[in-house]
Amino acid sequence: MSAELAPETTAEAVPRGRAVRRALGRYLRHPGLSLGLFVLVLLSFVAIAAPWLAPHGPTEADLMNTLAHPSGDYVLGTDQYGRDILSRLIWGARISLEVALAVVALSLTFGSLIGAIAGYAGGWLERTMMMGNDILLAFPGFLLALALVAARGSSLENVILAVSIAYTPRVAAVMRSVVITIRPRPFIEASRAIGMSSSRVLLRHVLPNALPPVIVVTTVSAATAILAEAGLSFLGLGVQPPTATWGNIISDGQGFITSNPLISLSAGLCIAITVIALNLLGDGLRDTLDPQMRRYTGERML
Amino acid sequence: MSDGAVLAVRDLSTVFPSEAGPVTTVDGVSFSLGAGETLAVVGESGSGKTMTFLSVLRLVPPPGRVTGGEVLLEGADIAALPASEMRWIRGAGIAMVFQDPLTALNPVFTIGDQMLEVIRAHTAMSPRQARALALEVLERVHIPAPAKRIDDYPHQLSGGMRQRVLIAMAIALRPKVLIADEPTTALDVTVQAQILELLAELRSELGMGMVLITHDLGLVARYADRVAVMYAGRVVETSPIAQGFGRSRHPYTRSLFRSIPRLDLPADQPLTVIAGQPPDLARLPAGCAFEPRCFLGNGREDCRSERPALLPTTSDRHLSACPHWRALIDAEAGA
Amino acid sequence: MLRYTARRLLLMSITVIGMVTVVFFLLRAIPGDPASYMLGDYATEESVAALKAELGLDRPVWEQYLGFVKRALTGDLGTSVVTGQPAFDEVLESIPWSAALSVSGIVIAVLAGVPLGVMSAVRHGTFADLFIMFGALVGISFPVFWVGLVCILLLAHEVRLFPALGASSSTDFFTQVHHLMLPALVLGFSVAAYIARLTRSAMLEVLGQDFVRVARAMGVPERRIVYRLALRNALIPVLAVIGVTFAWSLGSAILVEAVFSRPGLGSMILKAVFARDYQLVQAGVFVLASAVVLVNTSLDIVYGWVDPRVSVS
Amino acid sequence: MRKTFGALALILSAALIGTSAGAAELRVRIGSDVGNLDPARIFGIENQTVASHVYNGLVKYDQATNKILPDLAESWSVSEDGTAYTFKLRDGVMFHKGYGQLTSDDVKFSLERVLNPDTKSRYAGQLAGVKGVEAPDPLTVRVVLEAPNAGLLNKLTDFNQGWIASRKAVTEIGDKQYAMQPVGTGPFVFDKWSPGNQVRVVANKDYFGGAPSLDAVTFRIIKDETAAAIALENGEIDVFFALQSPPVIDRLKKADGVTVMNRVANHTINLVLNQTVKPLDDIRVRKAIAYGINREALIAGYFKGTKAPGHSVITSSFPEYTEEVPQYAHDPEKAKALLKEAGQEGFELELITVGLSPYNELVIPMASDLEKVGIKTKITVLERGAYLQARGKGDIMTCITGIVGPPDPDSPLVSLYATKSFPPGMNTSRYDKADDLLASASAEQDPAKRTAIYQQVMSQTMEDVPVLPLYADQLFMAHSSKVKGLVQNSLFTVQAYTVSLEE
Repeated sequence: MSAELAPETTAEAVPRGRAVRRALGRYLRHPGLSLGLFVLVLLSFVAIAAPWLAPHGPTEADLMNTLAHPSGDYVLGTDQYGRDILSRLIWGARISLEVALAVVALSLTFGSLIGAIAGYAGGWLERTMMMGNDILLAFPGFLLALALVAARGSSLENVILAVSIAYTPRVAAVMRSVVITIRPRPFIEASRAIGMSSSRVLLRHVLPNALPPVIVVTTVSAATAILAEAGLSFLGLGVQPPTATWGNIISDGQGFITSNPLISLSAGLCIAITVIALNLLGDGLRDTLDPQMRRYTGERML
Repeated sequence: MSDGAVLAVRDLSTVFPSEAGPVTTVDGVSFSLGAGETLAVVGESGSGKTMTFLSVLRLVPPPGRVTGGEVLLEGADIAALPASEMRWIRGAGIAMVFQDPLTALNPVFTIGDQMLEVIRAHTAMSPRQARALALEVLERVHIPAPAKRIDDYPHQLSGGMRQRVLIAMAIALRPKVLIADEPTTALDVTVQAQILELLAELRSELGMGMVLITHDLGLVARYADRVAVMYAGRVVETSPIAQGFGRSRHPYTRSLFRSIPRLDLPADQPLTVIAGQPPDLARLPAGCAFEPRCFLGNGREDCRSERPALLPTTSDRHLSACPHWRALIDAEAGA
Repeated sequence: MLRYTARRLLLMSITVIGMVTVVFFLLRAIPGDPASYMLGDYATEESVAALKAELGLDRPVWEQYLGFVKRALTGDLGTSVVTGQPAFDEVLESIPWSAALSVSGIVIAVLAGVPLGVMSAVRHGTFADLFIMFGALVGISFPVFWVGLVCILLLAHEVRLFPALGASSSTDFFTQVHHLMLPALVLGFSVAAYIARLTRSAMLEVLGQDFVRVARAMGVPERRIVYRLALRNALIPVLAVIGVTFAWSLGSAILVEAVFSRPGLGSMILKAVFARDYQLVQAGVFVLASAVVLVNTSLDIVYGWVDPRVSVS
Repeated sequence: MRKTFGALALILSAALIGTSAGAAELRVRIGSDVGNLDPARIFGIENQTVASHVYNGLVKYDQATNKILPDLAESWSVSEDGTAYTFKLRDGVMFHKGYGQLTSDDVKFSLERVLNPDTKSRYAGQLAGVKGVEAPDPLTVRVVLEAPNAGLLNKLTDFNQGWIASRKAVTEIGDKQYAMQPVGTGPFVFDKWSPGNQVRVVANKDYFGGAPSLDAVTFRIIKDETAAAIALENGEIDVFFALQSPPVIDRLKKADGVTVMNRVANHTINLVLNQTVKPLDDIRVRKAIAYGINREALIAGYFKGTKAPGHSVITSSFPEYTEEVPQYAHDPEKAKALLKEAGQEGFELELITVGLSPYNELVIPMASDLEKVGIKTKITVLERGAYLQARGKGDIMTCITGIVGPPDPDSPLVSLYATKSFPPGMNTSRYDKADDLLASASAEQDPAKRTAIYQQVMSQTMEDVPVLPLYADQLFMAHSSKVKGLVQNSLFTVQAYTVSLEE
């Protein structure tokens, strides 16, 4: 007999269906958001269908055709082992999206939990947790990931873990700041007053309310994760060769940047397009999900 | 509409495009204001009170747009002025005091700095002269020890003090018209009275026309000479306070009155809440906007089909947009 | 203000200690044994054990930690296990390179990012806004090392405008600056993009606030409103993140240094990571962490000066 | 803001202090930073290159012919039983930086320092048979051996353990600190190391062989080869050392004013097959692997012809070189047949390599080839430390290695095939059938007979294939046209003593 008491956060009495339709419409009408979403869906398709889409195997070496320029057989040419660049890019999408997804899942779970607990608990617990969080936040994230990969060895799992650890504090900080703004709201007080347990209040009210801004932050984390993975691979600390990742492809191509620039250029573009799509999605979600950002923006000036 | 009006507005309209089509937030509003007169503008939130005066100042936030009407300041139409000249009217011709003194001052500048910014935007005064003027007006709004206060940051002042600073800023250039947009809603009750007294005092000292936008009907009777009631972007009734504010000639005004607690009535008399929702401006009915909630006209065919005009009732100075206003008087007489 | 500054400084030392602690324990978690790495293929188990004892690697981790903190407080960051030189000396050699790159990168970023962000906010919704924001999106989305590679390809290889190397053996100031320019621009570009986005949204938020409406209603010219009244408010969040971008730029600097073969703390740490030179990694991270905290603390103090609300509350 | 710029200027100027522009300064690209220039502990071609300018050995290799020539020793004699070598030192050789004249005591000190277990020198094994070093008078050194070792002079050449340091310098500077403050007798004096950036040595005007024509040599640390190539073309560096990337080699060959040099190195890069791990104990499986890997395509396709075929682990730069050994030309059918015969179709081969280029890259086409003959492959790339530990344990299936060193046949043969090279050490294949031959080669004083024994080792090991040479490394270097007199050696170092600069 508890949850039903909590009123809606907004007093709007618009019928639910209509509100959902309107919101959906708003998302889809947002050009950046829909473009970002479209690109990401496309990329996910490419990643999933890599075995069928890629004309060659990602590590299939053809020593008779090394550093080939684009041709019918090798659309984007080959690298120094005669591996098809296009196929490697297609397979690389898998790793990049895998890293992004896994990092998002991990940092979202742990970051939200840490932030929510800290924000909800308050007092010395919050202060201690947030001091630790701030320390990690102030630390250059990429350097932290680098140190962690160095500590745990270079593998896909470790890259994901390192990047997640490095970027969890960001989610935690956002989550906490959201929670402390919700904390004093009447429906929380009310739920407490009627004896709901803390964890229940947290789960039932705080999390759903905090989610929109946290989702926005996680799209940014996903973008950062892809960039971090590429950076680590570039330095030789990421996912180990011969696995096809976009970072590895850039790194492979670095030595051939003047003779076969297409290797590095195409992989860099793939990263950029994915990251742009994620950022567009993040910006779009921020515009549509977070009403705080949809403010009166002032007369056009000058 | 009298020729002696310091500010006269005719048929002012402002439209906002929206997903559901254009929304007319200010819909053919007309009123006039004499020098030294206080006009109270009342209505529920969203009724277009503030938007009307932002339209007068041409500060409607985009994508909103003033679509028509005249704004005569001392007889000159400022609605037609180019944007570059409009700036000179703001602050010097018509000044505005906003609702929340807590957010109306820039937190990272001293109040003196902000006042000087306004003064020097309109005059060629040296910083020293401008500062002297700022001190003078601060004195005028009864800020104690203004020489000390002028270098304070807003957060060092109380809410009431901040509102005085904003008023000082507004009157510094001796505007012809002062628009006070709910100047006391954000303040303590005790401070409210002081601020309103100050405004009244300044109005008579400086001979300004004053607009008091409020939803506090109690204030209207005490401080205003005339009242204009707005509903759904339209003025539905204007009347002199002397004509008896209680004797409203519009059902909406009546309902508004009954919905506020009053100390002069027995405590056990029930308060009436106005039935229904405030109107959706994007989907206004063809007829009277208040019809769906009206105790008088709900369901009446003429109310539904015809949009009523603002017309004189018992006197030339008391206008109502309800064709059935007589029914209200009958009911009174009957009671 | 004095109390505020003192509190900031106290917090700063706590943060430095915290960072160093985290990094110290992370590094101890590295599998693989530095002693046998150093001794190479012919080492015997005894000699490995002896070296471990010498390096203190045989003692419990917490004891190693206490020893490290104690020495660090006296300015001794240990001895590089590879070169036998004090780690601090090598760090000291790297600091000027890193500082020059990061500072010039941030300066470029602020000088480009803030005006572009303001322009974008002021022209909100126009083509100029769209153009700047697209540029900024590109800036934050392209991997910094890739941008560096492309710049080398285009500006050092195709058009020989800049040297391909981020450092020169020349002692000539202008030659060094010439070598610094491309890395600094590459580093600055990504940070500038971030700052421009932030400035824009901060500016848009400020321009939507009541006091801007008040200033408009009082007839203050738009130019004054934007560039004096609103800009200072908008710069507060920007200032707050410059500290973050500084930390961030130190991370990116590792990549930029790698692309441009430029010395610096980043490449030193990277080298030490590969060589498992614990002492050197520790020293480098200690100095980087201190730099981040120092910059953040100074910014906090400046913050207190720009935003009068902060130092009081 | 002004403060910021002030600080920036300060920082920039601080970065510039340290070097002064010399008149004739050679700028040499090296691929990574130096870290230890102590002869007893030195490792890596960058360190060795820098150190070779600072130090001398008792004897030296001729840069071009690899013949052993006098260096610090004017002459030497061998006792009849071959167990004592007596060296007569050159008189009046001065150590750098005022550390006095070179005496036999410095030689004794340097060699004993390598032998002393406390030094933990990785080269102690190189001097393994040395019983003692005697200094009967300041200019005479006697090296006494436990047993005759015809290869001793190779161990005392100007490389690694052969470099002579000053007792006074090492003692005064400190055993550990000496690593980056080397004091030798060579043609150049160590000047300054700017970590991550460059190392500078300046001319030793009093060099016993005559002052070098250069005033200074600056070794610039430039990791990326493309960037280094552009720098060479732009005149930012004069010598491009350790050139490896085929496209960069190709590009520099076409560039104006750039000369590309190449020479076969003293080492091959090898796939080591551990005979103690099943099914590699079966010679047919090892042979199948040898036939299965397309080494010709590796050289032609991946290396674009920049490497030479590896017939055995002894390359053509050795006097002992021969091609009269069992050969394994690419033959996938034969490989399949051998596997079938051994009943090992479809077993999984783990290819283990250190995470360094080109080792971690080579495995990729190799794996691809082996898959084609029906061997499943798994590539494991290990960090250096972990890799060495794994090799030290001795139970890893394979590894990829090259024995970089002087043109001393013992260097690759003993390291790769002698049982005493494990544990710890390089004999990861755990081969145990070459010990007797290697011992008799050591004892043999007649060079021709020795060569014959070594060639017998080569034939036998190529028949047993515990180690499959993938290719003979070839060293490339490029320099601008103003560099004159540069001679390329086969040691994988570069020596600037003979170089002069012409505008």
